[in-house]
Amino acid sequence: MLKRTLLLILFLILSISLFSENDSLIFLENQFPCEGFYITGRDIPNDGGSGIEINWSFPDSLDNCFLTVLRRDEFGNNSVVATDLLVSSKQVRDVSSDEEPSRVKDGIKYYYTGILSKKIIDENLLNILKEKSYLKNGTYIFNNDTFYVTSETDAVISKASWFNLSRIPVLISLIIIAFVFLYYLNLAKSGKELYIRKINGLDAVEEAVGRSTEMGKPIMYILGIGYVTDIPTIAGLTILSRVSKKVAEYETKILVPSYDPVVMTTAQEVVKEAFTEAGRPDLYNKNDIMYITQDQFGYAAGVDGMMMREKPGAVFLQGLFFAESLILAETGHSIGAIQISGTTETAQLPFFVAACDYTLIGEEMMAASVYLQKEPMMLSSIAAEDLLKVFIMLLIIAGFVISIFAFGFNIGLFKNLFDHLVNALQV
Amino acid sequence: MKFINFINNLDKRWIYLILALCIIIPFLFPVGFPMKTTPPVKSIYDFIEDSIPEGGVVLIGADYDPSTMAELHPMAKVVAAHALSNNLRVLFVTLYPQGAGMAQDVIDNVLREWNKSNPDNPKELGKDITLLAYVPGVSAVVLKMGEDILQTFNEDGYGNKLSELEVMKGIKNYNNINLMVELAGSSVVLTWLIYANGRYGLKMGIGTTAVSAAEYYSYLQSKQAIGMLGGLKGAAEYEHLLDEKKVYGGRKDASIGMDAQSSAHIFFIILIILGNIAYFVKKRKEGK
Amino acid sequence: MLKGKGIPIFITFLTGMIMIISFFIPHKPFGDIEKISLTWYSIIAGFTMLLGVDSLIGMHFRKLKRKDENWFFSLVLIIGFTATVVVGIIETVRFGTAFDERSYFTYIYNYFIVPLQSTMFSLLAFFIASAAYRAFRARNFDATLLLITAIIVMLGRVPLGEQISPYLPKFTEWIMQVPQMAAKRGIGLGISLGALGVSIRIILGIERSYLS
Amino acid sequence: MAISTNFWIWIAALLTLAIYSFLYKDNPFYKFAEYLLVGISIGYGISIYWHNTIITKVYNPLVYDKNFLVLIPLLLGLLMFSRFFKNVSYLSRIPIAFVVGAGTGLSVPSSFEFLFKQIYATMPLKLDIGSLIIVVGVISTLVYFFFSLEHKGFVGKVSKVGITFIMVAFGAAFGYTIMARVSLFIGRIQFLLSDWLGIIK
Repeated sequence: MLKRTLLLILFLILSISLFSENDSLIFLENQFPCEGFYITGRDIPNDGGSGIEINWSFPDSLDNCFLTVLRRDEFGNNSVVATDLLVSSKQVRDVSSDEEPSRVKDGIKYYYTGILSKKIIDENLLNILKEKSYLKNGTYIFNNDTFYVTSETDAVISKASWFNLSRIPVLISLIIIAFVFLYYLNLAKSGKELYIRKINGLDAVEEAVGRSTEMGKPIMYILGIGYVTDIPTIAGLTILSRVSKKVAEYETKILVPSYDPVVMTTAQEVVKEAFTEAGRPDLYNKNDIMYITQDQFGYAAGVDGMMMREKPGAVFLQGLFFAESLILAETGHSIGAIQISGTTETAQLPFFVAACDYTLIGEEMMAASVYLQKEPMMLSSIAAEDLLKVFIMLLIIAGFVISIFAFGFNIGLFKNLFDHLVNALQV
Repeated sequence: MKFINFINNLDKRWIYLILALCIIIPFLFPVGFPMKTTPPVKSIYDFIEDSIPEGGVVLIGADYDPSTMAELHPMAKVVAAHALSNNLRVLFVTLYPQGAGMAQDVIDNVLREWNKSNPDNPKELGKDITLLAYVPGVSAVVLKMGEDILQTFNEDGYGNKLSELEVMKGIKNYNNINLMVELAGSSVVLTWLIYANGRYGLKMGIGTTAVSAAEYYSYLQSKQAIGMLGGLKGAAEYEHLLDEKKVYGGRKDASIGMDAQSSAHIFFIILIILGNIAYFVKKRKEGK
Repeated sequence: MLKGKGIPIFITFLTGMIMIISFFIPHKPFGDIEKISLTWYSIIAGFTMLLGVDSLIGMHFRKLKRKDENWFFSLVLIIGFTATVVVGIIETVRFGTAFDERSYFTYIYNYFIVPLQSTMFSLLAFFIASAAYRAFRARNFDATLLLITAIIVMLGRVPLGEQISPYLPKFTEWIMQVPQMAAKRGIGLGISLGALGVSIRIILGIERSYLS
Repeated sequence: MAISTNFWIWIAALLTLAIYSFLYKDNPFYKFAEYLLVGISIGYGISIYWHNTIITKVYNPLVYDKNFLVLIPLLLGLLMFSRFFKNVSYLSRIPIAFVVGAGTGLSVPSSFEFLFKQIYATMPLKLDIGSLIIVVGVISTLVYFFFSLEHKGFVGKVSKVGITFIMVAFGAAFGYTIMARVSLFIGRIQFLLSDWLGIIK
């Protein structure tokens, strides 16, 4: 009896205290049954810190409710993490976004509270709740709407990890691949002869430069619209080095219209060095490697115009190309130039194949500088790539065989095996 | 033989000229290639045609911008016109600021064309059709509308109080809306599906670009959406269906675009066939 | 020593290795390195852009001075460039940013750049026709296959295809999802291996042509 | 509707026609449009660069956040100018070395991610004829990219199959793109006929 009375008094005091703060916020108990709903917080694993993830478990009956998550730090500052989440979404992350810089700081204790409601939460209510230093869990009424406050989570501290465990498969394969490369490098150093197959377009480089020289026309080398940080552009620059060496040997002229200024300066260095190596530094003219504009179609217009006026005898399109690929290649064709193209953009390859005399497809282009130089050290990396291809093929075949046993014959062991394999591949 | 030689040495400029004509002519003289309507398009059409009583409400979501306008604009026009023809009320809503301009353009166009071809049954802005004012918040807006549409927007896109508009009579929330057709090329479609359909049971149709269409097929299978218009083709099919009713005289943008597409494709194929014939004749002659 | 290739090659090696290591370490400062390096690239590129402008505008100034054949157009280019920059500066002063809706800078974008760009882009409709005309010849087995798939897919995308056979659009979808996808993946795998090869050759200093 | 009276629409329309005149042949109108586009876009690029880089990435961090780390790329950027002076021009290799190093370094893990994703996607999640074709296609295409083996005998045959797959893929991609490219021209025609000439409503 005494206990009940005390509880009643406590309840009254509490509701009065709530009441006195705000007319419409009323505390009720057990009007909105939410058994089985609780929220937990934990540091997000494998991240650089400043991130906490909040999970909740819930009975199906709450599927369609909304959840608002509030955060309190150890100094008593409250803030709203997220409002009106669908309960069925199970998780929210308290992390910094592009619009809002990091709000969670590493090493500070945070406590999270969830607010369950059947309707979306009222802005005014949110402001009232934010002001409170502590919310008792239970059911409340505000403007005739009931909502339920969960009990606070334990303290959560965010921390940065020193190693991303989910990337272990990548690390392992990186180590394997490093060994494969080093093995072949050693092989090359010890003097073993390494073979490289014929790559069609590349044998034509000499012919293209030669014919162009005979006709007294310049060569045009287009590096596409990539940056120096893009591998295809770098590959294009390495091919440029070999091509300009030929150009210097034939004593003709090479034009390199560029899209990115850093690519332009790098191309200038490359051509200058190639001319020097060929013993003709006097032929190098900085102004032949010029900047056009960093605008995709402005660049296409400029290069098209230049092609029409300079009438190059050979056009190289090597690098990163997007929609402008065919604009350039068709114009090149219409002036009757020999065209050797190459890119890694699979969407553009069909157009190059249709409009150019020779096309280096994807990896062929990456291997081109090796092919043109044929140094043992360079060749070794190609051999290593091939060995990795064998690995990949075996992996794919293994996956297929396992799936036959797993799905075709319905064998549980293989199903597990297949799941493991697939999981390992998900980075 | 002369012809074969001509084809073999064909100047590209002939190709350019004919292609340009193939595309321009359908604009000046619409051809109207025959077209089969597909079930996802037909089911939206049938729903508006048969399942909504007179005075019912169709909500159209205009969540696109000029970049996908070519495909989605014709959809907005034709669905709005269809709804008006059945004496339904049409509300446009947009979750993005650029969408407002798109929706206003559609409303202007549809009203003008409707009143031109149906002077005896004129439609009015504010009485039969309007645009709800843009309010920031995306998913919050979708959710609030489920509670109270008037409170969510207050005004229409032209600055009028919604509570004073005849078109809003009796509309409180999604319960009073018979069908929503969401037009977007982005994932905002999912926001509507999850919140408006998932939580409030709003009946929905989707209109999206040809590229995104594949992505949303699963929502048709799961019956979350009653139908879908995919790309220019979907819009053209709908125009075709509405055209059979002969009540609306507006320009059929999608059908014209589709005509231009079809004639261009046919031209491509003829070109390739001609090229091959010429190639083989020449090869045989040289072989002799 | 600075004049040799040693220092630059070491710098390449070092930055390359740091980038690789940071992939596995989310902790500061490694976790943010990718973002930081991209910012740095844009700053460096920004400075280099002045070299680019110097190259382009310089070339056209020379043409103008020499009264080259196309000097008038060089003048157009220089005026276009100067006017855009000047309008940009004036409107920045006027509105705080040149990208304000009322600014003439926006007009330049909407009525010069947009139509010019989109028209350049639309030239592709014509070029794709002439390329198809030329390339799609049944010269041999593979070329014939290329031609046939192209025609099937082309038809499957328009209503006409459905008129011919209702299976055509479905078959088109299948081609895109199965054989097309298979080859694309194969090429993609080759590309990522090739990129690894290029990267390793450069980081280890085997390929140094870019450094001259 | 009638022909547009809007000055700006006229400019856009005339420039559009000037570009199309290139399809006939190179001519002064195209040249005008071309040089203008290059000039304006580079001016526009500089303004964007000023706005996005100098202000937001250099000035603001330096002045407001006291982030002195941006001094490093600033210095690297300035080193690029060393090429104006013959005796120190070799210094410009340092920023280039940095940029290339960063690019290649970043590409190693991302190539891996791509590699894993491609292999993952090839794993047959269900057993049907399509999965088998995909496996055959992927493997034979990869064989085509073998460089250290001569393509004859068995390898040669498989790589032939690979080429066949590649050709089918190219044909399909080509055919698939035509529609999108034609749409671009339709868009311009709509602009010319409707916004400018007002021939169609």
